[in-house]
Amino acid sequence: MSLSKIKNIPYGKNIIELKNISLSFGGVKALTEVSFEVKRGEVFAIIGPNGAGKSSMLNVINGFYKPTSGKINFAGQERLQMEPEFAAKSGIARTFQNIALFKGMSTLDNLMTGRLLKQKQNLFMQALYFGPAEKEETFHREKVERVIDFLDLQSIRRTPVGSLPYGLQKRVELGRALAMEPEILLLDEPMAGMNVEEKQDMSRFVLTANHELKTTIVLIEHDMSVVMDISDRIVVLDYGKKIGSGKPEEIRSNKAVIDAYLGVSND
Amino acid sequence: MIYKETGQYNSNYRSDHAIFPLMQDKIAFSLLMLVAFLFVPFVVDSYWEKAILVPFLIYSMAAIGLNILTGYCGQVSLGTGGFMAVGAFSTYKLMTTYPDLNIMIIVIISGFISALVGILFGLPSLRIKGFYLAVATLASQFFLVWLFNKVPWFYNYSDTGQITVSERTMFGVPVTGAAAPPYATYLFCLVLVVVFGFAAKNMIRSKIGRSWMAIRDMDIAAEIIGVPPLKTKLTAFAISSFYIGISGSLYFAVYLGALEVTESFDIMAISFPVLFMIIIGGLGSMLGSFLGAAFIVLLPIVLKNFMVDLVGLSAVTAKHFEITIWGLLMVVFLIVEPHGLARLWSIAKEKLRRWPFPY
Amino acid sequence: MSVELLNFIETVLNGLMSGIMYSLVALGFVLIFKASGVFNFAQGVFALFAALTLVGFQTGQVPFSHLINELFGTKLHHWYPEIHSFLAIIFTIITMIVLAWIIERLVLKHLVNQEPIILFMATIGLAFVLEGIGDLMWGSDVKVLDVGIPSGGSEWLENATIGLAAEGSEYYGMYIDVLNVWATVIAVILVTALALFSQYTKTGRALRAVADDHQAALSVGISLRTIWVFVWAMSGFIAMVAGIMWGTESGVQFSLSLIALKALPVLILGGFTSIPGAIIGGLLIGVGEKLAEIYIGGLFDIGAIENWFAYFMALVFLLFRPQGLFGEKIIERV
Amino acid sequence: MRLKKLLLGLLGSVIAIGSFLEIASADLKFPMLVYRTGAYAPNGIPNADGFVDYYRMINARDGGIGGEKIVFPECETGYKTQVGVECYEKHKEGAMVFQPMSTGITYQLIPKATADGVTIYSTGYGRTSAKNGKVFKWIFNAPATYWDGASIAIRHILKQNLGNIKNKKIALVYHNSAYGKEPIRTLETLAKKHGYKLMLLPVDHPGQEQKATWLKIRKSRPNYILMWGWGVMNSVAVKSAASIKFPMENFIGIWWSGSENDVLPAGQGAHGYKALTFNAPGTDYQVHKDIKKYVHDKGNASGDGSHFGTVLYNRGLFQAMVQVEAARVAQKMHGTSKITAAMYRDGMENVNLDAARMEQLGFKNFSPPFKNTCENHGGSGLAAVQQWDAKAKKWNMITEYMYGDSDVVDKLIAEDSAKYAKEQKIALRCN
Repeated sequence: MSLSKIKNIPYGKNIIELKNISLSFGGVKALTEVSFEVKRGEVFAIIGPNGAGKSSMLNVINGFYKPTSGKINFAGQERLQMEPEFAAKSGIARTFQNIALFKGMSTLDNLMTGRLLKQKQNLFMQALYFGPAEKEETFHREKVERVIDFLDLQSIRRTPVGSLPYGLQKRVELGRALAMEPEILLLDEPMAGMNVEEKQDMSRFVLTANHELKTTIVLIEHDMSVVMDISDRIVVLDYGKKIGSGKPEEIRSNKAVIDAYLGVSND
Repeated sequence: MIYKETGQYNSNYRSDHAIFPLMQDKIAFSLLMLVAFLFVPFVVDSYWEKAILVPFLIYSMAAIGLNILTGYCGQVSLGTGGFMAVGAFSTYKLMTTYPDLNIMIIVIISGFISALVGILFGLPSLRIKGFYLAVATLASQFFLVWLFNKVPWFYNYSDTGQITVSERTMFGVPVTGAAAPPYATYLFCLVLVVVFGFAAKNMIRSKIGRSWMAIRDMDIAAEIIGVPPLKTKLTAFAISSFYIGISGSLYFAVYLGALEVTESFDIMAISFPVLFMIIIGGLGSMLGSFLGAAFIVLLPIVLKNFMVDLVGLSAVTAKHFEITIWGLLMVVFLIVEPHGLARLWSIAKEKLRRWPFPY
Repeated sequence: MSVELLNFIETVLNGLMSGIMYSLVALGFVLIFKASGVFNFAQGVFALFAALTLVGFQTGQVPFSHLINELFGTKLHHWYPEIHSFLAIIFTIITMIVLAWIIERLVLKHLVNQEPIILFMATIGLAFVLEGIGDLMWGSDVKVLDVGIPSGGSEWLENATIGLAAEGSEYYGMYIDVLNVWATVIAVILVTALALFSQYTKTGRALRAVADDHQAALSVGISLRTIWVFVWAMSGFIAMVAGIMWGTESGVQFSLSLIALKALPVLILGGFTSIPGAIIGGLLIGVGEKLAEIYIGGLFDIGAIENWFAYFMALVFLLFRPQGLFGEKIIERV
Repeated sequence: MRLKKLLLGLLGSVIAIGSFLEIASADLKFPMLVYRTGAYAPNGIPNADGFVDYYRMINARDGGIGGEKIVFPECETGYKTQVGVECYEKHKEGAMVFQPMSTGITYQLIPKATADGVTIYSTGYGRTSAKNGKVFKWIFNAPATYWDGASIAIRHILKQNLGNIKNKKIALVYHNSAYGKEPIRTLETLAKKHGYKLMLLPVDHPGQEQKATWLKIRKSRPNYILMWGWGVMNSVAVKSAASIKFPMENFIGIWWSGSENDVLPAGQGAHGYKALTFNAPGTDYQVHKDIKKYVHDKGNASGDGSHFGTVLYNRGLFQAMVQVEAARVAQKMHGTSKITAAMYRDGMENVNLDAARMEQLGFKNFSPPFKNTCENHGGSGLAAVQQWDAKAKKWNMITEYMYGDSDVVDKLIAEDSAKYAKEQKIALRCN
């Protein structure tokens, strides 16, 4: 699968289709027969109460979990599962619910890891450094600096990310994903634990990425107002099952969704 | 404010990413190199050579190797002795099989052979992690030592399993064997350490270095951004073993000249001390590898000379104290600065930047 | 029965016995790792130190006599004639408890929340300190340790089994060292006592709580530091038992501390956190290495393979179960 | 900053002191590489005590050698090669002779000392073929080598079997290192000659766990066991042999496996165990009386004095005596008391310790007479068998001093040293 194939998909057409995905861990069902599709260029949100299987869904999309059954159609190609490395190479980047940054490395280095797949110099050239390897480093450094500027990370460029506050770490993680210049960006609760201002900032970054860079965004978020504001379409999961999908206004009036959120029993 | 960085601007990313971005560091390093290459060779005697400088350089090499694996890639290894033995015995076999091959080439080929062995023993690292891996690497340590002791081919069927180096020259000056002058062995090791030291630093600041660190800090996340775990870990094992192999080769050919595998590559003689070096020096720090090696080579000698020659204790009591103090220092060190000498150095630099002002 | 079969059984039996000796050392590791997450490399030196102390007390040697004599020109040797080994054991236990307390005070307290590797290294430092102090206190001569545990081949077993072989074949009966039988008995008592203790006493429950979750244990008011002193003292006690067993066999000297290296493969096989794992791991390693040494080693005429073979076994095993035999399953989450 | 400078200065000076302190002295310097710590300390301590007491006695009784005081700085190696190198480099300036006390360190120092012109005296250990003075100018290993030892042990067995050991099984339990492997080739050659079967049983350092080895022995029932062990391996082996009820009189150790430390832990079980020796145990010799008078009674005993008269202590006395005697010979040869390292070597090469000389030195019947020559640096090659009496807790000599099988050994030595000479491009001496 080449990146160019994805780039050929017109905006608004399906880029990922998930068909009847089920996933279980030793008898415990995390996902049951979930199907939905993501269109190129949209902001797509997955919502649902805790334990609904949202993060598992993202893990299926980027190949970290292998679904027990079901099919994934990615850019027109049907497959049973994804592989993390393949997903990364095909332009899928993600952030994590519990921040998964490289804590011993500086902000700059963390962002530079986003460029790893695009660096082509071999080991010997890297050891030699002077010449092509240096040129390549500088080229990617420039790319990363743009992300740094975009996310306002200049002042913490050299700080080890382990010592940054939570909100900034979330931002660095987004930066690392953006540095990959992804086609599809999977965001797992990017605004969890943030105050209103930080949430606004984050929303702005997400939307800018979507508008300016035309990145497809798949997002998990608990804050309903944010979700309703920024997403184009929403799918709702509960106990691993899909209980609704559609545009924000449709979801707002969907009875099953309201019941799930308000905890009304169905009998 | 001798050590000030104000007024120094890096106007492009290239100079910003240099090994020594600051002018002061550049000057200090150049001076150090000048002294090391142009002054020390003229004054070095055989005590300084055999007891301090050559072991320091050789252990630095090993420490860089282990630091790549443990400090940068996060895979704790206790198999250093085994991999050094691979380097040493490769050198011996190559020397005796190809008497005309240049010693520098032999040393580097020995490094490559060790790298291959390193890849082989690195394979379990995909499944096994943390302390389990550390203990598992002991398997390679014990197996390799056993192998070199058991299979007579490795020591050319000599009666005892001892291997002895024969004389080899560089530019007409012997660098191995008993007749090698101190300056020659010293320079030979120094050149290798400087060249491969730079190569290591370059790898660390490039793609491969960031891949290693990504695996170290969070292997799952690394996999998801497209770092292939097995390949990256194996590269670390290979490069690390390459360095350790070269150090083993020098350890045999230049430093000891004759050795026996069971004793010279014992886990207590090599594996643990080299691990101490990188921990005391600083995990994941090039400077730390050197500082740690210096510390571990010098400390026993300083303690011994101090207690025996100055205080006048008997050799045995001094040794008992040495062991105790050595252990105490290590514990105190880990309590006070678990990030090692390299961190202390950067704190000192931080202080120097502001000196004479407290803040 | 054929002689081959009898020999095989003999090898397995002896392997089991060696395994028990390894388990005795491994137990100390597991206790500490469970309760404080420290991989205590000093466990071997603990055994040496305990054995040295035991002999020292038993024979009435003056501690630090070499040093004092050297510094002040005195001629101290012993301050009382030999005492009963039981008394000496009691004194040694007290010493080990004090040692645990000192270690907690001076080392562990300051290393809370450090990386596991740093803790591991600190225990190596500790091993050096203890080795040095042990040497300074008691000297580095070899010492004969005799607390009255019998040793030597068991005649009873030999006589009982000599008739089992087929008529006319050359068979001399089965061999087992009585010392190892005693070690087995003691190990069984130890483990039973440990199990009962952790099941039925308050401290025992606290211990299990700490092993399970430090934070949670803290939150219900368990004093972590007391628990640590406790487990370190307990490991000190186990080290003493191991020291007695190994020391009876070989005399007390520096080499005793190297038994730690024999316990490591047991640990990875059994899992760092499991007491039954330490026992069963020890037995497996013991049997495995003896069989390998005698059969594989004999087959290809390659001797002295047992050292690396133990590690190799553990390694192969790990490839299939990365968390060890009884270790908790590692679930990777993001 | 000041503190840092101070520390650096101190550090520099401490290292410097280490390397230059010893050069100035005009006395006779006999550096001692000892190991009173580590895995082999139990063997290293009594031996080192023997050395120190002897040197002290000579200094106190005779005022040194020919008026020159002996200085004998100890350097603790812990039996580690790297530390041995450091010790050698630290003390080689002005040193007369090194006694490495470890086969590993000896191998290590052979080329270095040859290049530096310092004598190495490895008394009954180290590289066997160093006996050939034609090749190894600076190395001495009198009075007997491992290959002598191996053939003497076989000779002893032969004697007990009236000269016929065809199809007997002989096992060699050995320390799995250069030291332990030394006798293998000789024993193999002798096996061809005498028709016995040789069984090789290596034991890894440190040798605490030997169960498999002894199960094998128990199963295959060798008629005799030879042992090349060191440190804890010895006592565990003796104890295990007793446990499996191996007839102890058929268990023979090399001279490094025959000290009190090796048999005492096994208690009564060790009764009857044999070991080779080239020096007698006990305290009934003139030298012991002198040491008692001039050293111990003055409170100057090395260590706690508890090793006085033990096998390894007495060996230390013997080793020190040879080294001192070599200095005397050198002084006489060159007509000066201030001898150099090169003169000392000449002395060592011309040491002639016949029975009369031994008696003069207070070593009457203590060990067999021997002399070094230009060709022969390995002395007489004589050794006797001693046997442990567990009740009396003492070693008894049970045979006369015997020669090894020189037909076999000399040929092997010639082969091995020729190989070394070729490898290292050494021109033969003594022509």
